[in-house]
Amino acid sequence: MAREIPTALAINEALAIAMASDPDVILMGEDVAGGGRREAEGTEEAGGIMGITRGLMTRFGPQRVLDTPISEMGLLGTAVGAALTGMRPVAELMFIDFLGVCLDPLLNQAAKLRYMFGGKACVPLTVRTVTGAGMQSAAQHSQSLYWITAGIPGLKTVIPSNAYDAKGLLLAAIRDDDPVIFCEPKGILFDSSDVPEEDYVIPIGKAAIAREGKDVTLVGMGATVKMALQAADKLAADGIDAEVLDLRSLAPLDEAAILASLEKTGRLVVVDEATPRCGIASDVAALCVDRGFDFLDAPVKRVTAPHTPVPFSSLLESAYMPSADKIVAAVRKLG
Amino acid sequence: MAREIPTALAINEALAIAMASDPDVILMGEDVAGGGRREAEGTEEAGGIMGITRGLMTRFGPQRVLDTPISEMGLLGTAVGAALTGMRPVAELMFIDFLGVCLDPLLNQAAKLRYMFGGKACVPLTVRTVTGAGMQSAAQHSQSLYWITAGIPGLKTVIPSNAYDAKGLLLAAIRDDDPVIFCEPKGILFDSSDVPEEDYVIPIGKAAIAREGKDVTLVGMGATVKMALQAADKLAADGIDAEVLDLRSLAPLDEAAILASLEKTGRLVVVDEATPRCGIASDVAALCVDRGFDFLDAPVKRVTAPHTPVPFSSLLESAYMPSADKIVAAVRKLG
Amino acid sequence: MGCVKRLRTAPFVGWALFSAAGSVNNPGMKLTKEQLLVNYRKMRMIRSFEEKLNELVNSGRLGGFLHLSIGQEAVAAGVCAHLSERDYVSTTHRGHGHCIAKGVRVKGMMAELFGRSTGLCKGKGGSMHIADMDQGMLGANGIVGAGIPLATGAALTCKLKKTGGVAVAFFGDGASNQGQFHEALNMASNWKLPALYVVENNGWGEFTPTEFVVPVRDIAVRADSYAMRSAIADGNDFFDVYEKAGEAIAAARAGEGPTLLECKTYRYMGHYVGDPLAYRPPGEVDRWKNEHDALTGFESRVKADGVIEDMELRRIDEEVVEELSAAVADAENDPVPAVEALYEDVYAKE
Amino acid sequence: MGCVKRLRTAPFVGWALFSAAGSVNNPGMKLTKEQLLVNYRKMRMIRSFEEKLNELVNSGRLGGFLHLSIGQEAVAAGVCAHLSERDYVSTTHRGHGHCIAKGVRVKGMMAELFGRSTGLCKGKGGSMHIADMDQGMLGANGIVGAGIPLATGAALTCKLKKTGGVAVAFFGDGASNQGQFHEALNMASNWKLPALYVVENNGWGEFTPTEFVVPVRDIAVRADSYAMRSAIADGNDFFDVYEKAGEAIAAARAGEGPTLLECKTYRYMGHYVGDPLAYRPPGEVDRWKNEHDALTGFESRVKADGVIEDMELRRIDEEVVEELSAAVADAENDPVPAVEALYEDVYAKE
Ligand SMILES: Cc1ncc(C[n+]2csc(CCOP(=O)(O)OP(=O)(O)O)c2C)c(N)n1
Ligand SMILES: Cc1ncc(C[n+]2csc(CCOP(=O)(O)OP(=O)(O)O)c2C)c(N)n1
Ligand SMILES: [Mg+2]
Ligand SMILES: [Mg+2]
Repeated sequence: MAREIPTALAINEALAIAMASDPDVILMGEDVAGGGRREAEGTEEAGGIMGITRGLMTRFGPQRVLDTPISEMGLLGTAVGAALTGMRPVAELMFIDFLGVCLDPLLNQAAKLRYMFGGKACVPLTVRTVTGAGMQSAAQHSQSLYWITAGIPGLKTVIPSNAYDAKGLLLAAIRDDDPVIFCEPKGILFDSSDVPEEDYVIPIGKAAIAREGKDVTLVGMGATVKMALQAADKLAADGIDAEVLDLRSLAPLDEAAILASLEKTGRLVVVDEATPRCGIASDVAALCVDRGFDFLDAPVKRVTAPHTPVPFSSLLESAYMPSADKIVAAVRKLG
Repeated sequence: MAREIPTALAINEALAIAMASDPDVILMGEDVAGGGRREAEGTEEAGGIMGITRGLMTRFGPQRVLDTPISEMGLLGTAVGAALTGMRPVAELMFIDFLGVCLDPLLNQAAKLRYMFGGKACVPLTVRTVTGAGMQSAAQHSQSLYWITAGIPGLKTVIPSNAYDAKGLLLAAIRDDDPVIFCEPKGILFDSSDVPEEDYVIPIGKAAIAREGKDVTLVGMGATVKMALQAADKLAADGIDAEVLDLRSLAPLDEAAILASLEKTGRLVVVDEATPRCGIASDVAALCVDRGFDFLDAPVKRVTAPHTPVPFSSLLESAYMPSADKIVAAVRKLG
Repeated sequence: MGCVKRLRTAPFVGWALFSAAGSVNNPGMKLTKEQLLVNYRKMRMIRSFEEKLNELVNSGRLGGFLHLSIGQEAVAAGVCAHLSERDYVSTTHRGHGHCIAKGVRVKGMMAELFGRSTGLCKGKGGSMHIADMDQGMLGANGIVGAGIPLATGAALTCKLKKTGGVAVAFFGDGASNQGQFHEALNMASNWKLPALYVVENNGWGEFTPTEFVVPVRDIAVRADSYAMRSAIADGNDFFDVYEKAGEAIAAARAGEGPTLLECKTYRYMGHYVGDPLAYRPPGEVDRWKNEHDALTGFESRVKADGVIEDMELRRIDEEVVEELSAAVADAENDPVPAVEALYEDVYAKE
Repeated sequence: MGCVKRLRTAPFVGWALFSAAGSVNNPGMKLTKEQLLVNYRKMRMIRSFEEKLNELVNSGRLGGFLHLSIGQEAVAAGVCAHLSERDYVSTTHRGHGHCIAKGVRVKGMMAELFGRSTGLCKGKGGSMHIADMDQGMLGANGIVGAGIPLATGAALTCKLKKTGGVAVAFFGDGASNQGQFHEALNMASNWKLPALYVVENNGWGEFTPTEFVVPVRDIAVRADSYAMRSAIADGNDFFDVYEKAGEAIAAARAGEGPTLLECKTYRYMGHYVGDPLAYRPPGEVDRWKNEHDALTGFESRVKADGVIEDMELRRIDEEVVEELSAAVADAENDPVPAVEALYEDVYAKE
């Protein structure tokens, strides 16, 4: 049975289902249990900075919901070691910006152990992490650094655009035998959509058509899918029928879906919250001009953040982020 | 007066010139002085794992050539703090693979301080780091992770393709008021070319035409420029006149030079030692299909490493790396 | 095999360690009346500044994530009382107090928090990145632990340039679990840098009690790993902090290397403004407020010593409130940044 | 303010700390003759294996970067003597010895070093990534310090799954300056994980003497930062390592949490094969070789005790040489990987 719940709750539900169905699934992270003097009366577990893991420690116990010190490198490295030896840890990296202090366990350990060991290692690790701007959290708490993890061979990276996908993608990530980075975009965390109560997975590596159209393809991911859909509505008013493709998975990238849509529309705009250099948007554009060359009727435009840090001022932050209007303007430029 | 010297020596020379001409320039890193029991007779400073900094401690003293513990995060963070307060540190990150343990001082500090402080901070830091495969050093010592630093707004990233450029780019990097990552590709470290003894700089942000041609543009960087030149020779035998563009600077990217060459040739292949996702090669291709769309006569091909870690076996490692033959094959595919 | 006993923080009683007050010397001996008033003013300013912020956010007039240091004022004031413009300070997400104590003007801070182009960072930094290079304030920092190597680098500059300056890193108990803490302290001790590492042990890291994640009672013991001097101060007692920081800073200036100074204190407010605080046992904060408040303690000490009269303090209180009201009014009327500012200040030359 | 004295390593004499030998108990009491022979064999195998590698690289028959642990054999053997298959080990760039001591077969190791498809990692890992999950060997590691949290995670698995197993991280003095060391040890102690952290203090990190970059004499003191047990062993004395590691591992299995065990030892060879070694004072290595060699010491002890005769040891030496020759011959004849192998093993399902 489906109810409308926010993405944050859908994530909580996915975690609960995964833990209930597999005793090897454990949660680790800063404040995931949420501290609190558990013995003391009248206190509640906080369940992480976004409250997403609230209730899980109470339900599954402190052995399976581990509050760690503020030690991201140690926490992720420990999670990799646990994954390598038979656990299925779900580690929380509070904000993806903190990759700066803990890239090695992902870059040089989780991503490479299977390969370096000739296929004889398995690292079923999931890393949940909040991404994106929009809350006036400034330059060190607002980045969309998933391009770093997507670029690393051996890792997978997924990003839901709504509550339904969040639940299914997270369950798929936890049950995947490879290390998966699960992004939780700020822009959709508190949006609601219909989510079944049951256990279901959304396959990693497959994009979804969020809106069918024939004139132009808008490729989005995470919070930009919503913007692309809004843009499509605006364009429809002008008689332009836009298809919206939701990548869902940044690595592996569903190249076939991108090319199929491009073949249909001949025009493509890719919309990404991240900065422009070395990102998913460039990869999509590069794919188009390589294997999609014959389908192209117009330049491929990228609507991304500018090549700057994220500013604090809400006015500047709005100017920084992609938007439906910017997408519409980009489509108009295609001529 | 120019002599033929290897890249490693050209780098040493640039460091010596920078230190002699500016007392604020200091070197920091693991083994940069090279340990050695300096008092004891009969011992010599090692000058880093590649011997590149040999002699500098003896000449400039241990106050300016600082051996650090194996603490990359502490070392780079300290270098950022020193740069912020008036020094001009040149820090050595032994291999770029170690970014995993020290990304934060670059990602969230060096890159962002000027911006976050409203323009009132200056971080004239240079980070020298060895990149690339080809020495059977396997998955954790052979990566070309410059796409990570190139993707971060606020950082600059340069990569020389020969000894002459290495000296001029490093002097420019050290004197630049922004943080610059200076890559030292294994593939060219011990190649020699003509290098003047004098002090000279090569401007950051400008590409160079390494070979003029009119039929196809081969874009290379670092060690792949050599491969592109070899490929151009092979193609010339078939009557294909290839232009080779040496990016020199990965961030800022010389978009004008890429577009100008594409306009001339109508065809472009970009060659990068790095893995394919979210890299410089995608950025170049994306630029072509955006602002260069009208110039394009063929798909843009990317010759990169595969989406895998670097294997140990020399046979597999050769298959992993780009080569002149792979470039030739890619050009042939353009039709 | 030497089995070290695992000591855990006794809840709520960090400061009780100092209740004998034996470590507090007569303030009159060291500080002039003027200095006492300056420091009272700083502490009052920190508290009032942050109370104002709390009010502004809760009434929807101010956005962003704000972390208040109310309750911890004595640490900022006691340490910074020994610093001048040639000295450097780096701080954390909870850095307003350190800025104010280091001499940063509240007008520029307030404008920054309001995201105005007149802000210290032109509205681009906000609370977690307030900085003032002119005052040697190397910035708040949103990355826990990241300020520690920054101050270490500043100390290296002081040493190499022989400026006589010192660099102070303020950070929390939680930050002492970061690799950056370990790496930087080792280097600083090894190079005998003129640095001071001030760990404010306020009993919590976000929503997690320190004792849940740190198996030692005193963070100060970690100095031994680097053969570094250490000391523990009652972080809610200005005089104790003042004295111990003074010794450490004097040693640093004398070339004797860095010190790790642990200040036991307590965070009155939530982790951030808006924190529902459901994880905190009721009553915990009241004991600190009622029994060991930094401002109340200071006031009764100086009054008891007969140095200062109540009226003098109340006058300061009023001045502070006025200054803050003016700062808020100015900030609200100041211009917002032009959109082009978004693209500026990324690189030195654009 | 407690000023900690800065102790520095007295050069060359790490082991002299133990010269009284008071800490070494009678091996006969604890180890059977068979066990003694097994451990002698391991140490001899480590040394001969690496001497063979040295020869192979120097004669151009073998490529890659190799880091030899010759001189440090007693640490690997003394610790691993307490481990079985349910236990885990992580190691470093200098990991051949730990692999051999943990029970990894040299045939598969040699094939790996030759980059053959029959190698333990199908030729894709090489010396810096040799692993054998079947033996609980979680891999050599090219990132200094990275094996420490991996072992910590393995210890967490042992604890949560109640396997009775322990996890051991071997690493160098240099690695103890990495943030990963600090973060992982804090977590392990806090959670009382069944782990053992073995720091092999061999006096050097690459070309830099440990005392240039570490301001404390004993790395073991760093355990106090985490309220962790610690011990110091003479790393060139198998029996001392055996005893202290045994105590620590027993404590770990009993749920008493982890230990930091520092083994004072020395690296005979260069940092890597090919290292010109110009930075090392002549004579330093000879003192260790002549006065405190792990194998010589073991041999004289067991002979003096009358447990084992010379002939028995020499027979082992010969068997080891033969096994190694066969391993090299096999490896040289084994097939190289197919080019397609390049693309395999990146993800679970391809
Ligand atoms: C590297 C990093 N990890 C996590 C966070 C999220 N975070 C912000 S403040 C905080 C708690 C810090 O605790 P402590 O150091 O004790 O300082 P306090 O907040 O108590 O002043 C955390 C976990 C962060 N900003 N940076
Ligand atoms: C993170 C990281 N930094 C630097 C290096 C380069 N490196 C390899 S071994 C080594 C020295 C390690 O010293 P130690 O930990 O004492 O081990 P030892 O070599 O003495 O066995 C260094 C600096 C590395 N591999 N990884
Ligand atoms: Mg705290
Ligand atoms: Mg060592």
